[in-house]
Formats: sequence, C-alpha cells, structure tokens
Amino acid sequence: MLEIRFHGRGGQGTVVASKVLAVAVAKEGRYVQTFPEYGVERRGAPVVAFTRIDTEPIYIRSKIYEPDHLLVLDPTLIAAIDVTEGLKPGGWIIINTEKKAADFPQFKDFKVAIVDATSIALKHRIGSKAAPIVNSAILGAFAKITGFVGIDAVREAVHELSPVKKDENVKAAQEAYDVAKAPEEK
Amino acid sequence: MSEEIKWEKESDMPLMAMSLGRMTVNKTGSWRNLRPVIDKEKCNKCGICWKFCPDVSIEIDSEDYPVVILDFCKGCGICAVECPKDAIGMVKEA
Amino acid sequence: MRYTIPEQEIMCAGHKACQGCGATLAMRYALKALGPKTMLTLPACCWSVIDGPFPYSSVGVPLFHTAFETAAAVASGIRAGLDMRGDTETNVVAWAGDGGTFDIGIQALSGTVERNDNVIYVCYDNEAYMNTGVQRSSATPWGAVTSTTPPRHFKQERKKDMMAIMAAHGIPYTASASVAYAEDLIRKVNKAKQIPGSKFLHIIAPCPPGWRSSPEITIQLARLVVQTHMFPLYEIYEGRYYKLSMDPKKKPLTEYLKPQGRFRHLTEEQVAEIDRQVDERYARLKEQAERSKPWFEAKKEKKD
Amino acid sequence: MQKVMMGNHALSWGALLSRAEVIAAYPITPQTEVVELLSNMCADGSLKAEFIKVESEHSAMAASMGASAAGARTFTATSAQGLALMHEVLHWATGARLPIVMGNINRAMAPPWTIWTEQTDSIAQRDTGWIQIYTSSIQEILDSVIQAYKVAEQIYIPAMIVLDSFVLSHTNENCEVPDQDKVDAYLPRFENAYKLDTEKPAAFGGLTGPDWYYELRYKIERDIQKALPLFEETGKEFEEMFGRYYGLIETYKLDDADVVLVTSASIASTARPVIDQMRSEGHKVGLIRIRVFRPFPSELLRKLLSGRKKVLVVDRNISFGMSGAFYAEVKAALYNVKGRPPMWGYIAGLGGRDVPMDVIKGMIEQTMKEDHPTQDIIWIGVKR
Repeated sequence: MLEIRFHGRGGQGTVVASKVLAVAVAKEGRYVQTFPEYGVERRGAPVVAFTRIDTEPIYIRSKIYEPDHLLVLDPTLIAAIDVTEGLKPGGWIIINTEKKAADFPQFKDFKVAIVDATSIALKHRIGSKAAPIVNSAILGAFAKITGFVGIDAVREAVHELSPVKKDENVKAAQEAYDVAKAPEEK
Repeated sequence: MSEEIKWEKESDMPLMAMSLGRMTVNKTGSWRNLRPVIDKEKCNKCGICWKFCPDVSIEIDSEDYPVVILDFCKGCGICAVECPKDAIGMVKEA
Repeated sequence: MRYTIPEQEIMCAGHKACQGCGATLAMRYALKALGPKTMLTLPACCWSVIDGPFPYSSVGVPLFHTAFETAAAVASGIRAGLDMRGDTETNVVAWAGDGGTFDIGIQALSGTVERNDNVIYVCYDNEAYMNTGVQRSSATPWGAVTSTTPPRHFKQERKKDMMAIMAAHGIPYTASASVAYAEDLIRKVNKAKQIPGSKFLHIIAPCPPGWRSSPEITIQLARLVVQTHMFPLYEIYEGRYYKLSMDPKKKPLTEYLKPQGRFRHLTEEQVAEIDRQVDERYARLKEQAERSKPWFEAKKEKKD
Repeated sequence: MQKVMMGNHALSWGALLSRAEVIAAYPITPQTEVVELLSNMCADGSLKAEFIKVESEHSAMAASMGASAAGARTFTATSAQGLALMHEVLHWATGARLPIVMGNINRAMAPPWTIWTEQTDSIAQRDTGWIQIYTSSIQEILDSVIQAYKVAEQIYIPAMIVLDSFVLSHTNENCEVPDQDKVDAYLPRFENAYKLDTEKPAAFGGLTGPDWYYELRYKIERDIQKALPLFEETGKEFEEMFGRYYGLIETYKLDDADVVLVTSASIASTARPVIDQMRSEGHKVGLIRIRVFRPFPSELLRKLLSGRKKVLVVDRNISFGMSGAFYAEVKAALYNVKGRPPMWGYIAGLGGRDVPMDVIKGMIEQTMKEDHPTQDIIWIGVKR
C-alpha cells in the first residue's frame, strides 16, 4: 500500500488534488482512499490531505502518520511547518517551486523533485495571479517522477474533476509531466 | 351512522392508530341538561339555528322546519339565543 | 329554506367538543368550503381531542395527527408528496390552535410560508392553551385571566399580532374570520382554495370553559369581538394590501368583556387601557386599508 | 459505473437510485454535501423529487412524515445536534409507521462544539423504533440506502443509515454505482397501503387509551423484529443482482477464533488488517462487525459468541452512567446463554480521536492478557 500526503493552503486545491489522484488511480483499476485532514480550516490556512493506494481493497480507516511520499503545493509551507513529519526515509517530496532540488538540503534523507507548477498554472490561466491553482500541474509532475500513476489517467481525472477550464488543466498536467525530471540518483 | 368497532385481539386492529369509523357512534345527547324545543308556530324557517349548531345536531325536514337530533344535541343553547323569532326554548331534561 | 352556507356536512356529529365550542364551528364551516378533497394535519390542540379517539374520527377527510410544533411542516410534506404523485388538486390544510401557531409552531409556520408552499394554514384562536386547561398563550389578550395568569397577575402583554407576522412574509393571502360570520368565513376559505401559495386564516373561536362564558353566547361573543373592534375582520393580499371585510360602528367594549369571567376582575381604568389598545390598532388598520384602495381598484378594473 | 466518491455523496446517490420523491433536509456539518448534491440532482432534473428546504431538522423530519404519509418515498439526512432536535418526531415517524429513510452522520454531541465522529448521537435514538444500520465503507453506504427502503417499506418502519463523520462522510473511495434499471427491479415503486386518501378518509394517530395503545406497541416490536430475516433475504437478493452481500453482521476470520472482537462502523474496518496481523503472529482472533444495531441481532450473536474464550466489544459511544452501548447490548444478548464468554468493554475514539491499528491491537492484547474483566468501562487512550 502507498500512503501519500498533500500539503497546501486552503483555497489552492489541495483536497481536490488528492481527489484527482484518487480518481486517476481508480481509473487504472486500483483501490484508493482519500480524505482531508478533517477540520474547519479556512482559506489560506495550511491544509493536509491524504491518499492511500493499493491493489487490494483498503480497510484501514485511521489517519496516515507515516506517509510514503509527499506533495507540497505551496513552498512557503516548508519554512512554516515540518512537512516531513513521519515521512518514511527515501520517500519522494514533490515540491511546487521555482527553486532547484538542490536548494532543499534539509531533505537529505528523502528524494526531492521540483516542478514550477505555479508558472505552468499561470501560463494556462488557471486560478489568479494571487491564487494560482496548481493541483493539475503538480499531479502531472507526480505521475512522471514517481510512475505510480499514468499520465493518461491523470489527464482523464483532471478533465473530469475540473469544474472550469478543463482543457487548460489537462494541458497544465501534461506540460508538468513533460518538463518534470527526477533528479539523478545519488 | 357508524357502528361501534369491537376488537378482541391485536390482529383485529389496523397496523397503526388509523380510524375506521365515524364519531357518530358517540351519542353526545347524554351530555345535555337543557333540551331545545322548537315552536313551529313562531319558526320562520330561516335556518340560522342549523347554521350555528356546533354539534351538527339540527336537520331540516321536508317542510323546511328545523329538527333537533336529540341523539347528539349537547344542549349548548346557541340555537335558542340566535333564533331571530324566539322560536326555540330550552327546557330542563327530566 | 334559504341556505346561506353550503348544505353539505363533512364533519359529523358525535365529536368530543365542549358545549358551545367555537373551534368546532370553525371546522364545520371550513370543511363545507374545502370539500371532501382535503387533507388535514392537526398538531396538539383541542381538535386532537374533539375529532375523537382511535378508531373513530369526525372530520370526514384524511387527517394526520402530528406533534405540537409541526403542523405547517407536515402540511408542506403532504403537499410535496401529493404533488409528486400527481395530485395537485387536493387542499392541504394545517389546522392548529393558537398555541401551535403563535407559540410552539411559529418556526415551522414561518418556514412553510417563507417558502410559499401551497397550503392553507388555519389557526383557530381560542386565546389560550385550552386543551391543557386554560394556560396563557401569546394569543391571550391583555388583561385576561388564565390558569397561569391569575386575577392578581392577569396577562400583562398584548396579543401577538399574528396577522402582521404572516403579512410580513409577503404571502399571497392572509385573512381573519369569526365563527359568528359564517358566510364571510366560508368566502375566505373559498378564496384561499383558489390562490396558489401559502394562505393563512386566523379564526376567532370562543371557548366557553376558557373564557368563562355561557355556552349559549358563543356566537354573540364571536360577533361582539368584531363589533367592538377587538378582532377586526380583514384580508391582506400579497402581504401589503389590506381590506376590511366589515367596518362596524364600534360597540362599547364592556358589552364584550362583561359576559366573560376571564375579564371580570378588570377595573374601569384597565378596561380603558384595552379600549385604547383596540382603537390604536383599529385606526392603523383603517389607515392600511385606505392606503390599499388604489390597488384594489386597479385590480377590479383589470378584471372588468 | 465506477466512481470515486465521498460517503456523503454515496447517500445522495443512494437516494437518487432509490428514486426518492420527496427530500426534506436541513444542512449541518458534516452532512452538508448530502443535501448539496441532492439539491443539484433535483435542479438538473436527474432526480425527479421535490426538495423541501426546511428551516430546521425538526421540520425536516415533520415534512418527511407528511410526504411519506401522502405516499411518497422520502429521504432526509442529518447529524448530531440535528438528530437530537428530531428526537420527538423520530418517535412519531415510527408510531405513524412511515418508512422514511435517513442518513445520519455520526458526530459527537456538543458542548463543547465539535464536528468529529462519535456514535452517541444515534445511540441516543436507539429507542425510537428506527432501524439502525452502521456502515463501514462508501460502497456500503450507497447500497444500504437502497436496501433500507426495501426493508423499511415492507414492514412500515423507518430506517437510519449511520456513518462516521469525516472518516466515512468525507472520505473518497472506489464505489460502484449500480445501474438504475437493476435498482428499479430490486426496489419497486413504493405503494403506501396506509396513505392519506380522500377516497378512504381516515384519521391517523388519534387519541388511544390503555386498552389498545399497548397492542400498537406490540405491533411495532413484532414488525421491527421482522427486519432481522428481511436483512438477510434482501441482502441475498442484493448479492444476486449486484454481487455484494449485506446482512445483519459481518464476520472475519471467526470460525476458529478464541478471542472475538465485536465492534462497528469504521473501527470494524480498520480492525480487519489488525486481525490479519495477529493471525500471522499465531493468535486465534476473529472479528464481528455489527451492522444492524436496531433491531439487535441477539440470536445471531448468541450463536456466534457462545463458547468463545473471550469477547471484547469496542464502543465509539458512551451511555453515561453505564458503559458503551454495543457492549451493554452484546452482554445482555448473551446473559441467558450457557457457556457465555467473559466480555470486556472498551471505549475508544470518542469525539473523533483516531483509532489506528495499534490501538485496536492493544485492546485485543489486553483482553488476551487478563483472565476476567474487572470493570464495565475500559477507557483507551485517556490522558490521565
């Protein structure tokens, strides 16, 4: 079973990102379970969402304390909270950032991959300049870097779940997929 | 007129408290201590007594005269008070 | 004989109302106008007893007994259920006392009329919780004695203006009626039947045990309450346009108050206080009716 | 059709597929998505229903009663405070024999304000005569709405589908949406034989004295008991058509189990991998998930639990002054049985406190260690 945690801020599409990933995985015939950190968080506040993926039905219904991998939708969270709490050593941290993977030496126990999902989102006019919605792009990168889900399934899921600008979101996912690169194994 | 409904066991009765008959089984005439008596001489057949009877206990006969249904009349006396011709008197029940 | 109201009796004899019950006449008249294609819902009130015990009933139409505060909501549900099954014709009527309307049921009532659900809500108002033995309600008039407002501490608050509250919801039709004016009452029920949306009827219904009056003067009291301007008969269209159903020359208030034990303790000054309240309200009503005249005239012209 | 959906939407889809005709509901966290999706379904015409947007939960149930009495299939949903507000009319719906189906999202009761899961809200309504189905997956929620109508409408008893706040209500997972044609075949149109009918005017619920009220209560109890075999029958029929079975309880690795964990809802789901883990460590442990809590499957539990070495019951609810409700009732069901096992009662996860696998394992291990239970409530994880 794979356990993935999403970090973002309220309003960025964090919970939606976890749902899109779940839908994409389900389209590939696997079992998924996805849920937000239950609470009453408001816009702007840090938000966490979780996804479990398995080839067997998933029965465990407790929270995820030790995720295998992370997606960080908002790089400013890295300074604000310990995003790696409980993260299993060697797990992927996929960060939406303009920086390079090497700029995150604090994550030396993990595998860091970066994607500038904000620029891709803005290029495709998804969300506003002040609040770009980056979930489609970061999932494209996730598909490429981890290979846990195919880009076709991600494209389909993005198309299905985007309430507006469906095509732009699909393009953003594809572009992120195309540009994303896993760093060389150390 | 409704018949009194009698059951012996639960299977005789409906699934819930659902009425099966009308309240005309309940002869409210026994509540009465004053009985309206209509003086046909004075009656002008206006129907006001019928109109104001809360107990649906005045009928109009074939000659258009009101008739008190003593099985149900509770003896409130509204008819006597409202009669424009003073044609209804209330007399003590024996 | 000349019948001034429909002949057909839908409500039957044998019901459990007290002698001289005004609420019973209200039902008898309303059903004459509503006809057999009517469904009633009845919260806790005198009528929950009057209709008769299981397995009997006196109303002659389907009746759903329900919890005290739910008459309006149940009526909304019945309407929706019937509509979904293709019956948009049957009249759905919530029939509640003043407790179930002015007090405990006002929330659900406000909900139903705010949604403008297509139901008729009838409040038969006997001005206290009569079913439980005459405790005050917010419909009890100023000065009245009830079992919870004893003579030395009679009701110190004015009767809630339920008509105004209903009008404030902007519903298409609101009307007051009295059991002494059967023809007027029946006309109003007929009108309510024809108008889609929420209709509210407020019927004054004397209660001999509660008002401490003789049963034979029920109609007299129901007439005097109108003639003294204590309970004016009027209609409100669309929540804004007022029309007095009659504008009788005001009779002295004491003619209405005197025969009722619930007002017997009142001093002259206190009667004068009620008089002042009555005049104030009646003047306001007349003003509202005057202001509404052009609307009614325009409506009439349109019809012609 | 395969979908990924949240528990709340599974309720809405269940109502849609059951062709609910009237919905009367009031929003409350964590139930809001149920009514939002149903509103949209009504608005876009996919669900041909009248949605009464009432002003309170009390009116939601009252309006549901009216609609059901008028003969329409009726659905509503609520949670916690809303369910408590309905309490009076829950009794009414049962007494009036109206087969309304309702979703209730288990949320802990205030004060203090809280929105996280606990079963005390629905447990507090266990005496209202409603069928109660405690679900443990999104698929089960959807399927249970359909099955609940099938059972309720045969016996004129209302039914409540219960799901954990957030843990089920807001969790998205794979869900097969059954074909409408097949659901129609499984669940025919509702014909209320006791509906309000101007052709056959009757009064419902009139004053009833001690001479016959007693018999009316007897009938309710007799009929809710009929739900026990009906769940098994309708569950089998459901399985034949849709490939998924739902009965009164669900067992897991029970056959040779010496120690049996009895619990419900999402905890029972997380308990499955715990059982697997402990089996792999050589412990003969098994699981019973109580799905239908009202009517209580006493007979079945007697059959399955008598002769076991130890039983532990885990409750995510508390009947103050007594113990967890499932514990009390399982114990009561077994009292007259020879060879009844000793029974441990644990309280866990109140107010949404997470109940992960290691906590469940801990309770089983504690039970295995002790010879006999010494108290009615064993609190798990209280900071003291």
